[in-house]
Amino acid sequence: MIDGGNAAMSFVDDDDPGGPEPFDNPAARLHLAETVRMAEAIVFASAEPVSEKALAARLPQGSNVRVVMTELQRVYEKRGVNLVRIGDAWAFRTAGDLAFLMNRDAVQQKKLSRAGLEVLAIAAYHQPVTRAEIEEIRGVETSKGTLDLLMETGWIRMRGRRRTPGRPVTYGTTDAFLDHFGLAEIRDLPGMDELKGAGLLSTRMPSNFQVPTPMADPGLLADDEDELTDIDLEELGLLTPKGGDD
Amino acid sequence: MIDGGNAAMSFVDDDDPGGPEPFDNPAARLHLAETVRMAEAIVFASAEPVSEKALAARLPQGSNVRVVMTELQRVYEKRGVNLVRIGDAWAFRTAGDLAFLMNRDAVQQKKLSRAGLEVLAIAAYHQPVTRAEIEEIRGVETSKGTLDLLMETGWIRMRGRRRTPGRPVTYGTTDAFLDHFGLAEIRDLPGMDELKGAGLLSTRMPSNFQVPTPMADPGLLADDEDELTDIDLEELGLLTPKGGDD
Amino acid sequence: MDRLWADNDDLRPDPDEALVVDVSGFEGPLDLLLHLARTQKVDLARISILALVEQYLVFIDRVRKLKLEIAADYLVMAAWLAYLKSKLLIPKQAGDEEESGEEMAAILQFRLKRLEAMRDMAARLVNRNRLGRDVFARGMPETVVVETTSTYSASLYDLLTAYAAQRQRQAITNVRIAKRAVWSLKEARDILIRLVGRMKDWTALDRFLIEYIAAPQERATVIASSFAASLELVREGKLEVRQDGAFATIYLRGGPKADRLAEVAYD
Repeated sequence: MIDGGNAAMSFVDDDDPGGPEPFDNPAARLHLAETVRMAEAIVFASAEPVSEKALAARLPQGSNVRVVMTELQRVYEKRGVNLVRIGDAWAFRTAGDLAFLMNRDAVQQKKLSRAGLEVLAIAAYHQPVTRAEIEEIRGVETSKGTLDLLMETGWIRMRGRRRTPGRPVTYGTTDAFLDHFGLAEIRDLPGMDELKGAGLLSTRMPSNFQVPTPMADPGLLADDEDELTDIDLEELGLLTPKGGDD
Repeated sequence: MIDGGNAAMSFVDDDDPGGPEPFDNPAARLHLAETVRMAEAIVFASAEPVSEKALAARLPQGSNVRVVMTELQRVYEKRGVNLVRIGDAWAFRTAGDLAFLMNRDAVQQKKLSRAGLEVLAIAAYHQPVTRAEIEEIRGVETSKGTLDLLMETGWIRMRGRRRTPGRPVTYGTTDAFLDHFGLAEIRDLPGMDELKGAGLLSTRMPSNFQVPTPMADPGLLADDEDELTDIDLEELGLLTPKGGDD
Repeated sequence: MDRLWADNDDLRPDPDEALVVDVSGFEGPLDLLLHLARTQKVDLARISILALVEQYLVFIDRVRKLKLEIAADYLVMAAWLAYLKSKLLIPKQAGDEEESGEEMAAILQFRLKRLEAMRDMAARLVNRNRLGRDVFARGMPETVVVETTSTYSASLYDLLTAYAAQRQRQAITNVRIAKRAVWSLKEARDILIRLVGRMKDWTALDRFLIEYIAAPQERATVIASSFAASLELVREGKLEVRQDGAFATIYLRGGPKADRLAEVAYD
C-alpha cells in the first residue's frame, strides 16, 4: 500500500498538495478532506507514532497515505500542535517554539553522562558502527553498561553484523531516538553534511583530509631541531620523557 | 480571571468570534492567535481535562480564557478531533462520527512474560532444541502453555523430531521471529563476547560457560533430526485425524 | 554501571594546575590530548602537534612522579607519542619506506578532530527540542492504535537481556579471579588495536613501553602480553612485525586486514 502511495506522489507537488492536478474533481477533493479527517483522528488519538502501514490498514482502501499525511501536516504547520514524521510513522507533537511554555512542568529528566552522550552521538552519526569502532573513535574502552543502558533507554539497538571476518555486531539508533530528538530521519541529524564533507565520518583518515603542518610554529621547532640533531635516535627515545622535568 | 473571561463573552458572538468588536486591532488579533496556539498545546499535552483556572495561570496575563477556548473550539469544529468542554475544563476528543475508527481492531499489545522471553531466546540460540533441553537450560519446568503461546505468536515452530529414544519434538524460530526482532538471519544474534561487550553478560563468567552459535541455516534439518510427518502432527494434536470428528 | 547518567560531569581536573594532577576525570588518553590541545587556544587544524606531544609527556611524567595510579592506555599513548616526537625531530632518511612523522601527526590530528566533532554533535543533539522536555505527545491518548500483525511485542533488547540474565543465573558464578598484575592478553590486544592497529607506520612500541611502565614487576607482564597479543594479531593479518636482528628492536604496524576492515565499514 505504501508503494502505491509513493507512485502516486509524482502527481503532487510536495509544497502545494492542494494544487490543481489531483483535486480538480470536487468529489475527489471532498474525499481527500474526509480521509484527512480520519487520519487526523487516528494519529491524534495515539501518543505513539502511528506507522504508515497501520494508517493504510485503517484508511479507506486505495488512500495515498503519504499525500494524506502531507496535507494534514500542512494544515497543522502553524498550529500549537504539529504533525511530525518519524521514519515512516507519524505523530502529533506540541510545537517546538512553545517549549518555553511546556517545559516548566516537565518531569526532571536524567541527564546523560558525557560518555553516554558521546557513545550515542557516535552510534547516530557513524551507524552502522561496531563497538571496536566506537572505542577507536573515543580512544578508550567503552565501559560496561554504557551500551546496555543506551539500549535499555531504547535509543540504540543492535542492527546486525558487519559482513567482514569476525562478523562484529553493529549498532545504530532506533525510531524512539528519532522521536525523542525530533528527527524525521537520520539524514536530518544536525551537521551531518558538514561532517561527511570534512571526512570526519570515516574510520580512517581520508586521503583528502588536510595534512596539517606541525611546523606551523617554525621558530619553536627550529630551536628544538638544532639542539637535538646530534642525539642518536635510540637515546632520544629513552631520554625524551625526562625532558619534561625542567 | 474566570469571571473576567465570562464578562468579556458578552462582546463576542459565539458563531463569529472574528466579528468586529474585539479584533479590530491587527496586533490584538495576532496576539489572540498566539494565545490560541498556547492553549492548544497545553490542552493537547495534558493527561486530563484542563480547567480554565489552570489555563489562565499559564496563558499570558490578561488573556480572556473563554474567548481563547471558544476560538480554538471553532478551529477544531469540523476536524477529525474536536475540542470539548467538560464542566469548566477543556479536552480534545475524537469527532463523534469517527468513533468507528477507534475501536476497530484495537488489539491490546501485551508484553511477553519473562518466562516467554527466556524460552524464546533459548529456542533461538540453541535450536533445534527439545522441551527437555529447554528445561535443563532454564533449570525449571517449562509449562506447555509457554510453548503454545510462543507458537501462537508465530515466532517459534516445531521443526521435527530428534532421532533419539522417545523421538522428542524439536523447536526452532521462524522467519516471523527474524522479522519482528529485525534480524537478517539467525546468526546475527550476538555471541558471548558481544553480550559481554554490551554489558548484558558479566565478564566474570566461568571458563566453561558458552553461548552457542546459532546454526547458519535454521531451515535445514540437523543431522539427528527427522522431518515431522502427518502422523506426528496428528499425535501432537495439530492436525485433525483423518475422518475424525472430535 | 551508572556512568550513562551524569552526576558531576564537569569536575574535570585542570592539567595546568600543579596541585591537581590526576587523569581520573578524563575519558582516556585521546580525551586528555584533546583537552590539552584546547589549552593551545587555536583551531585544531593549526595546533602544534609537537607542542601537544610535549604537553602530554610532561603531564604523564608529573602523574607518575606523584605515583598516582595510571591506566595502561595512557602509558601506551605516551610511548607512542614519544616515538612520534622522535620522528618529528629527526629528518626523514633517504630510502626510508616508513611513514613520516608528519603523516603520523596528521593521523593524530584527524582523530582529535573527529572526536571533537562527535563532542560538538552530542552537544547539539542534547540541546534540541526533546520529547518529554520541550515537546510533548498527546497527554490523553484515546486508544491504542496497533499493527494487527502481532498481539505480543518484545524488543531484541528484552530478548537478549532475558537470555543473558537467565544463563548467568544458571552458570556457576563462584569462580574467583585473581587480581591481575597489569595486563591480560585480551587487554593488551584491545589496547594495541585501539592505539596502533590502524597505524601504517613501523612503531617501536616495546621500547617506549618499557620507558613508561615504571614498576619492574609490571614490565614483564606488559611486554609478555603485548608481544603475545601482537603475534596473535599478526596471524590474523591485522598487524605486521619486523625485527632486524636478534635482540634488536621490534617494530609493529597495522597489517593489510586492519585496512580492509576500515574500508568495508564505510562503503
